[in-house]
Amino acid sequence: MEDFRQRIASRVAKELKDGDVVNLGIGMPTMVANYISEDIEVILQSENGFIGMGPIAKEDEIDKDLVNAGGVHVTARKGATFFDSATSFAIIRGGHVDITVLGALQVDEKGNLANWMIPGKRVPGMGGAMDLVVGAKKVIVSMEHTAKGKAKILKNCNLPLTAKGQVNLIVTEMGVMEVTDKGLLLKEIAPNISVEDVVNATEASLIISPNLKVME
Amino acid sequence: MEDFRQRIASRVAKELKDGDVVNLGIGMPTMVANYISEDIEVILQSENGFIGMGPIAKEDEIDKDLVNAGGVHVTARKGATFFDSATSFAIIRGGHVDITVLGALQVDEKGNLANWMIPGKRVPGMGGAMDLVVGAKKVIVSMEHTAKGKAKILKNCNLPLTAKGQVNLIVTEMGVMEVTDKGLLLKEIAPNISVEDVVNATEASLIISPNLKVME
Amino acid sequence: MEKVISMERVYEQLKDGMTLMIGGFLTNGTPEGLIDCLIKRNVKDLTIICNDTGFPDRGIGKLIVNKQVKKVITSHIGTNPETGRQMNEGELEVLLVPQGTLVEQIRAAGAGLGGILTPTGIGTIVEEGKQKIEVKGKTYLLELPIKADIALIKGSIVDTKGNVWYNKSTRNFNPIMATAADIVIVEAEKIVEAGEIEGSNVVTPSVFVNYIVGGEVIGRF
Amino acid sequence: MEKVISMERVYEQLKDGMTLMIGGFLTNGTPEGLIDCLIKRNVKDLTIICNDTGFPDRGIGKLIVNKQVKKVITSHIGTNPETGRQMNEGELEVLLVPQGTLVEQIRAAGAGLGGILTPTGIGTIVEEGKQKIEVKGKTYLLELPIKADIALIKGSIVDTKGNVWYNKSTRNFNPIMATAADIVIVEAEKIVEAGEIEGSNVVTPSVFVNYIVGGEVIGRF
Repeated sequence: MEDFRQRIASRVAKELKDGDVVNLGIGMPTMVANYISEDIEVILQSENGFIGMGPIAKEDEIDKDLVNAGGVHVTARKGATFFDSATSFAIIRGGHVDITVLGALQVDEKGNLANWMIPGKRVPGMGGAMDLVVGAKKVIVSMEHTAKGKAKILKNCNLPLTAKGQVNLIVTEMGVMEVTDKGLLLKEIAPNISVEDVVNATEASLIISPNLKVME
Repeated sequence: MEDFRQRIASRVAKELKDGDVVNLGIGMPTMVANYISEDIEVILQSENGFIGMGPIAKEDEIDKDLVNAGGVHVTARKGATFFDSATSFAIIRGGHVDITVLGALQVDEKGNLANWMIPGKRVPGMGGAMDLVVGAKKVIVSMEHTAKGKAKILKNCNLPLTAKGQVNLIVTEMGVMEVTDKGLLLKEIAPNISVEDVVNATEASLIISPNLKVME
Repeated sequence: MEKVISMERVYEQLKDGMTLMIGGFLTNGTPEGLIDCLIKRNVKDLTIICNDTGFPDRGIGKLIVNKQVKKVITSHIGTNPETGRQMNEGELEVLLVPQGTLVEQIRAAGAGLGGILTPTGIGTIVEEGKQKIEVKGKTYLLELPIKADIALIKGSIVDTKGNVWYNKSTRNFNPIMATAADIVIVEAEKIVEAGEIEGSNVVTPSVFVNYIVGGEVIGRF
Repeated sequence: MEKVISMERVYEQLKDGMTLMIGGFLTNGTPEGLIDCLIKRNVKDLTIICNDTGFPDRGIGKLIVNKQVKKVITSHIGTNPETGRQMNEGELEVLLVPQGTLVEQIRAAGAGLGGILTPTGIGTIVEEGKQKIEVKGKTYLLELPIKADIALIKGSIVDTKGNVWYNKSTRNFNPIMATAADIVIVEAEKIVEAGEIEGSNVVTPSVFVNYIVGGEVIGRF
């Protein structure tokens, strides 16, 4: 399980380029920060109101006035800046965030995303997710391929949507799928599993890339 | 002439209360600042982006980074603050300015104001006037009663409007008129002139207040 | 025009049924002293506008647990299970709003705008009952202003005129809420003389602030 | 990701027919060095978005006098008679916009909004051709976003990452314009190392800024 998460996070990190402004969602997406190449500088945006987020604060680094969007005490890199929530979402919705990485309850082959509520069960709210998904230039869903054996990558999401047609890339422990006009394109596959394994774990139709690579 | 302007400015100043946030337009309205009672604190807002404006800077007080909305070097009072134009107009349009004082080309008995262009002749632009007039809680027009003998207080403005029905009070060298549902109410009259003088210099109908006072 | 007041003076202004905005993000930048005042006063049937409902024992969560809230307009309730429980059992009305939309709605009220058009929420249940407007071939939701009777704000440094400076991530919703309420009360961590905060560094200009509590005053209540 | 560039690099990016936003208010906070670069490059048919057209010999006025401008979107032209003359003689298109509307339109573009509803201009010629929307019994104009190819900004202190601090009234339109263009170039009065401006005092965060000129660089062109 932990190994799955590391594989996903390290693969997502490869999508980031020097100078990118990136928002990492709570949970697994946060782990992506641990795998960013030291050769590039990525600017982490936290939607509660700052850019230039550093690693989680150690006990002696805790600043009571500095938390990330998950309420966790973090550090700030040199040149970090703070702003109000209106500016934070101007950055997000205005297209100034290059990549947002989020988890999902469901994604479908049209790039629809559901990650904010299960009616009658769990309704945490959308927080900043709806704005992030609409506003970021590239939306990456990072999640485990299935939930308790049930497919999460569907023909059509049946949970309430977070946004329609905004997802660009799905990274799971089984592979990397791009949302295209024609459907989901399986571009990379994890080592030691077969295309059939991925297809069986996916409700959506998958187009298998002629250049299918092994996921690193 | 100068005496007219002083009388108008000093009368307008009496409308200001302790704690009021006030925007004074370019020209004669600016003179109002010279007549504010020392017993009260009035906060002057300058729409180019600050509150707490002080008097015009003397030669040795000039700060190249500090001008008012007329581009004139001014001073700042203790506790003055600076902000961008979006915040400045959030303050203005959002109803956070208590009083705005402006000049006019024409005003009419419905409280319509024209002060930003004479088609084919002079088109300076509206600057911040349209927002100020719509947003301020109280709009005071301060101007000479007539222009070269022609009435400026009309039944209906015929120049392009700055705003419709937003003027609350008109102060001229001849008197003080309040815009009411029933029309213009002449509340005060300058010393040594008659009601007839005011009526003759005004195209709009005037309701003469039963409590007509002498303008101080 | 003395703006620095005691908690007793705040206490007197609170009434049942009021609409309050309360700043903070998962309690970071939340005015806990003012929330304690609300709890002590035990005002009921409040409508609260806030980013999130905090935790059961911290921030706005305390008001929920104490059953003082009738309705909450917020973007996230996941950190406070009591909010979800009261919602599911019909004790509390919860209106969930995307965070970026919520802050723009508050800003619109403060800035005298009639609303804003946002692409956020299109194609989701957020669009239900709202006017859609097309601009240059793209569809937007018309979102309306949200204002409050009182905004309760937390400031790191506040001068006696009411100018506010916020440290780091405590800023969040505070400066925007400070523009959109009839009465704005700031809980100051530190109160300084007017002019001690450099004018170009002030975030919330004094014109938005009616009252200041805190500094030495905190704890005297 | 070196953002500090020479004026030569700015020079190369300028093209005829571009839409530019230029900061400043009656030349206070206007990037004069960048305007001189535009004049030296002599790019033509520009559309300029700005608060005002400055003076004939200062600020944006120099571009007008030099006949480089095809259209100007602005709130005030009264301080530059040449703008009025060119407008009256049909040489220059002038779109006059209320100042508060103009800055909100720019902000809307930068913030990804499809537009904003303002009461300003209702009942005047400003409303001509615009959609009116009624909200809670009050009528508003729908004003659409305005964006640019390049924004030219003036900053008092800029760090090497592109964080900007503005001194006093030089701020005006600069921070808003910095959000609403494909390329944002800041003319810095002083360039400092990243981290030298306290993070809570930065007005324009580095993410909005593509290039920085000035500091020592000024005058080397």
